Amino acid sequence: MTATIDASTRRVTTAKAISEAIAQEMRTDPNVFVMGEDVGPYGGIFGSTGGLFDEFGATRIIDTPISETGFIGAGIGAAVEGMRPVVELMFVDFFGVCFDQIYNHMAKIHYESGGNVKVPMVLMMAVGGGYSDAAQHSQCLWASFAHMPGMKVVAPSNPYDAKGLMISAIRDDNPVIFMFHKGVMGLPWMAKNPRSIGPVPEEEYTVPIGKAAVAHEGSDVTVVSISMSVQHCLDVAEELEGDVSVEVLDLRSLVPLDREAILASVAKTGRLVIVDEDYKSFGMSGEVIATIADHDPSMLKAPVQRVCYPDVPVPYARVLEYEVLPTRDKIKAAIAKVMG
Amino acid sequence: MTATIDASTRRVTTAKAISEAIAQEMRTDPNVFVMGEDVGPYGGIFGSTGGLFDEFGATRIIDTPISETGFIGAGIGAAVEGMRPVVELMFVDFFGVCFDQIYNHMAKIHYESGGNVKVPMVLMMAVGGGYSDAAQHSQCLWASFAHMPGMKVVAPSNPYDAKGLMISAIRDDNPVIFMFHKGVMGLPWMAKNPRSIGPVPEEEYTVPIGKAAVAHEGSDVTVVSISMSVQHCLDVAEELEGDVSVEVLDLRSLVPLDREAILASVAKTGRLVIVDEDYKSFGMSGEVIATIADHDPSMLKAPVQRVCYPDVPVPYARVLEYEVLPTRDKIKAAIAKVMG
Amino acid sequence: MISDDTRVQFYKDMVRIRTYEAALQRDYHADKTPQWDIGAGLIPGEMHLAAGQEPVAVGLCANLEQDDAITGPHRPHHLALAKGVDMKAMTAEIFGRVTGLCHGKGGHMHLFDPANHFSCSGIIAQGMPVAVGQAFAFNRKGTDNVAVAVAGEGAANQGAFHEALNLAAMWKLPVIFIIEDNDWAISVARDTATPIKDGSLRAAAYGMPSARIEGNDVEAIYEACKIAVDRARAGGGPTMLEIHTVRLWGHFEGDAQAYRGDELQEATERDPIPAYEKRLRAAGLLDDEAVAAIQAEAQAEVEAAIAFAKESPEPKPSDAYLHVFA
Amino acid sequence: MISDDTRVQFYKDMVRIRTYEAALQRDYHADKTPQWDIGAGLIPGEMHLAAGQEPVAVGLCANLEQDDAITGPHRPHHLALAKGVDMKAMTAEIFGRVTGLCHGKGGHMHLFDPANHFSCSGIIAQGMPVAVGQAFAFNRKGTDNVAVAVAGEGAANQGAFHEALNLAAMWKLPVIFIIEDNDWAISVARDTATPIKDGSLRAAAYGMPSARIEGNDVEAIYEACKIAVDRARAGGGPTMLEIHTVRLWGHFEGDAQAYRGDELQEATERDPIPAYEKRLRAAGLLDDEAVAAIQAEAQAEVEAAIAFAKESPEPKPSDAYLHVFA
Ligand SMILES: Cc1ncc(C[n+]2csc(CCOP(=O)(O)OP(=O)(O)O)c2C)c(N)n1
Ligand SMILES: Cc1ncc(C[n+]2csc(CCOP(=O)(O)OP(=O)(O)O)c2C)c(N)n1
Ligand SMILES: [Mg+2]
Ligand SMILES: [Mg+2]
Repeated sequence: MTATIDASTRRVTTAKAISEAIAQEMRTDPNVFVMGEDVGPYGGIFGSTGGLFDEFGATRIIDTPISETGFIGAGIGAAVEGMRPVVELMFVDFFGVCFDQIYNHMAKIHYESGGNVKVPMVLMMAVGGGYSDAAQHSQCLWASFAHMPGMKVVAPSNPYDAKGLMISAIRDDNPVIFMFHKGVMGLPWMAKNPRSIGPVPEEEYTVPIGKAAVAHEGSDVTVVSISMSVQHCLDVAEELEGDVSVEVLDLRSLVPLDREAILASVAKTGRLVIVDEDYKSFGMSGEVIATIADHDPSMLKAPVQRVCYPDVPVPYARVLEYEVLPTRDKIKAAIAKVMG
Repeated sequence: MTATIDASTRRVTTAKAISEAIAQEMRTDPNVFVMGEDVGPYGGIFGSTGGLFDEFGATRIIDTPISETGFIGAGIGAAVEGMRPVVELMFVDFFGVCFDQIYNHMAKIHYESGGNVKVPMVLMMAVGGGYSDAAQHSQCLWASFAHMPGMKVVAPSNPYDAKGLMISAIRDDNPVIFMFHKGVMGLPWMAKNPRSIGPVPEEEYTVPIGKAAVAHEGSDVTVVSISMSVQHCLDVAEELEGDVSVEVLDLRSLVPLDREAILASVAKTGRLVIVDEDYKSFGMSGEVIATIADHDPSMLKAPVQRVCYPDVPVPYARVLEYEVLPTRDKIKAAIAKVMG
Repeated sequence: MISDDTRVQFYKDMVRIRTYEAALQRDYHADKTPQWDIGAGLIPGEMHLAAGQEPVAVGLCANLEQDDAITGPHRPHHLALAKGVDMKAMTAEIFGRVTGLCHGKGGHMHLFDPANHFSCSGIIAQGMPVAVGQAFAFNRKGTDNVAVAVAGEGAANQGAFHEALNLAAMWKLPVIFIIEDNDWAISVARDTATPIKDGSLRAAAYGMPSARIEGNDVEAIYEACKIAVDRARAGGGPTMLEIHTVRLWGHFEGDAQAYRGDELQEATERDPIPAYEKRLRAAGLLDDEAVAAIQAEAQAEVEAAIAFAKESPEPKPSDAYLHVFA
Repeated sequence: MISDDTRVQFYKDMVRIRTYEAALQRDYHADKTPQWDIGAGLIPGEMHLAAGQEPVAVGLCANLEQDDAITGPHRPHHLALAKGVDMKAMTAEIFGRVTGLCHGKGGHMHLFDPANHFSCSGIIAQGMPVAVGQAFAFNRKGTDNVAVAVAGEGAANQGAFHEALNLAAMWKLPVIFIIEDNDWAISVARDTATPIKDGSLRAAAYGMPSARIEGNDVEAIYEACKIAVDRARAGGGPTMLEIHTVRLWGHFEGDAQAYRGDELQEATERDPIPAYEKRLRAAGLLDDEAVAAIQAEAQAEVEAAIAFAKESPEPKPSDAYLHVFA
């Protein structure tokens, strides 16, 4: 169930790709419904549910009170009884008010029940910064979810993947955390990389959860990234073409983590840069590095470069925020460094 | 303000060491108080506040309703106004009901305020498994805290460190997460390693937060660990003496992480085993490995061995739980493997 | 009017539960010697028994059908048994056996029985939103099933309580919220945790009908639950009931309960089973012989379940890696 | 009886806030052209303005002293200004300048002014427990200061609300909980988020005195707050006030508010400032000249603050690494 893209494929935003995926699944499966804050007439603060209310109405597109523990828990209860909820947590940054439902219930019930209970649920949420939304509205935090067993953790970097991964997520019998970076949504009111609008087939198709994509082939250095930062990595890879041959690996999901793809690429290049908008320490970059070190540290010809969010809260002023965000310049510098 | 230990030093449990540290600070600083569930007459479910209620009474040793967001938030408010709360979250596993207060408030206020507001607060909590308390009461989760900037994360492995680190934590002007493994507390009603009872000077002394301890010197392999698992590592190191020379590095805190100590030990041994009762992926082990890879991957003569909690929720049955816990046998096997 | 048969059945059901809890208590402590060790023995880990709270489970569940749901708290056995969870499978779970409800993975705080729509959780109050979601599913599927969330009076001070009640009321879902007020949350007395004496007042915050039921009387509980369940089934929305009951034993096994003082003696006198037995004897529904037969039957069933558990194999160690994902 | 001077002062304070919000609105949008971009311009990021809610801030803060505390929500400017936070430092913060309250690190949702015990947070309802802790500290230190938690009616459906109110009531702390009911939580109408019409009923769940104040009238709000603050200062414990106010503008700047329909027009008619002005004119306390002078004074102060902000230097990039730890 893959789809082909050609010159005639229409180009849409990631937001549209996501809402279309949900709509298509809702048409075929009456058990799918959407719940969250401002997902109804507003269409989701970041557009993830645009148009759904008009088509499906208030019984299936449900605006909730500001009660994340309440409605995420309700999503779990509905899933346990056979429905397939798509629940939105408005910003990942709010997970602290409801994380118990997420990791102690949503993610563990299947295991605790010895496999007897399934929780087929998608929990989607906006992540990321870069527009001065400061310390409580700009984080990525995917490692905080990926560290806890029992949930898949997906974060697309482009519209095509977003649609295919969302369809896979809804059809998955497991809980799936679906993180969309605000910067990849293609919102009309936010600066964006042109890559946030791209070709998306109209038909339903899936992108498998757990398979990384070689987003740009190369042989000198492997740049591993996910979500929005992949777009920066691709810009850099294209810019450096002919100079340094950069392989960009878009992980697409942290759980499952495609360790084979990481090993295969680093086996080829021997050099590793990791670009991660989540906090640096105890996160994605360490796990990617450990994947190599567990296997064979001598694969690495040079020290690894980590272009990650340093271990500081997100500052407000633009000049401060861009000092700590992973940017193209920093990626370029890291590649230069790892190339020696 | 260190203390010396000699043959005459009395031996106490870690629980006693912690409650003594709190009592001594409370005697000298009227701003210190304790708040949490069952910290009063009960003395803390794991004994961390034993005897305090009798000495300080209900105005300073405060039993709370089961409202973790409420009372941790209250701790923050009191800290902001100049008090020095010691707040107990009964089990780390419950952090999902109150994590927002912890990482979005306690840990960030100092930064968000541009350094103008301090939150001198200790948040202590029990961690760890091994006694069939199953998926929601047995986790360590230190990496979940260490991944978020703005709080120190401490986890002692023995009574001496526990007292000195608790005194440091209370005097620290930053929020400190103080994690005591149930297994190190020396509780009369739980199986324990004899290392959970040890010499503790009666006077006040500090152990600096952020300095790892070489708990056992060696030259063949570095075993990095923290908390309860350090006790297992020491048992193994002693058992292997004369055979393999094992250096056991007790990190004592994940934030700050003593990267120099890790590098120094691996520089010496060239071989690394990490023992971690927290979940393996996106956690402590990856960060320790990354510390090497950032610096010089060629320091490692062999693939790293990670003896971590695999990415599965904690199962109940003893035979299942011990299959996944880091045990002495697994540590020995990992050392054997890394020795080649 | 509750029929005589039903009354006797209530008694039987309560005796069955008590017999179960007593047997678990016995076996829990049996092999933790010489030094009492929480992790040792055939039943390791924490153990929260519900002796004294049988009237809640029995009075409630007499109104429920198999496809109605319950989310229970950390103290779940009375509810599980009354809801129809198979005693053998449940006991095997508590003994950590592969024949257990969850093949030994869940343990006593995590009993999942999808056939009976029963589940429980060790995190305070967090089952309450889940029940709201089950009711939501029943509503959307057009069944007349109801979902019941059971939590302690301590749990009612947790944020999840507030969110769950508000959602259920806003969406008029078929949920019944049962608060078991046993006066204690571990060592914290009810009245030191909230200033209100009648927790059912909280339902007014959501425009929800409610009542506080005093007396720990299975019949009164049954009647109150009947009103609530009927209302929910008829589409009338949620109800909250705070039921004053009693915790006869420690919070968990091993709890010395020094904090209880005289109240412990007073609590013992509020044991609901002898009281109900007395009433039924007075009504001519029970006599020595009947009581002995009921107790014997309960004991036999319980011992058979325990025997089943003990004879069942342990899981294979490698099973630990299964079921992380479906 | 509120003195004439005080009434005029209320008017001045409200005009000052409105002038501030209007100027921020103007400057926020000024340089987001040609394509409107939330992250662009001199004031980037989300911007939640409080036009319409001035009576709450002014009526409340007229009862507070410098050492009383407020924890505010994501929509904080009216409260900050009324509490005495320096307008220049606050504006510089919103413009991300090093002279800002937080040296550019906090931004408009994270204004920290320890001298005035003012703070706010972008996470719904999470400031409420913090205020309880501030009140706890005041109580333990033996001062008669009070702490005020301000949150929206949407926030009152969050678990933290429940926990904070219960704690404050149980411990009889000097806290005032102010719920600003502006009928909306972004696009979610109040009455679709909770079934109760009068949110002050929720205080009964904690045995706490409460009231709902209709009319968005600064004097009524002042009087109600006075009772609450006096009670708290005198050791009488917490109070909860739900104040019906109005959100004149979008939830945040850029919000097209399509979801509001006719209600938006109706809301505009409930603007409290013209209404109060009319009353003071009728009472002979204001005339055209006085109004003009008040507006001019406010405008001058606001423009001076904005000028200060614009002239202030940006932080050094490397400042981003400071202040993670004390
Ligand atoms: C969120 C959370 N906080 C604390 C605990 C620890 N804990 C387990 S049971 C309990 C007391 C519960 O009291 P109550 O709700 O009255 O139920 P009871 O034990 O009396 O049946 C506590 C505090 C927990 N499991 N979850
Ligand atoms: C825990 C949490 N959930 C959701 C949000 C997103 N959010 C920000 S403001 C808002 C609406 C708040 O409504 P209300 O409390 O009524 O305040 P108002 O905006 O009307 O002043 C929401 C949902 C948040 N900041 N925090
Ligand atoms: Mg109780
Ligand atoms: Mg509002």
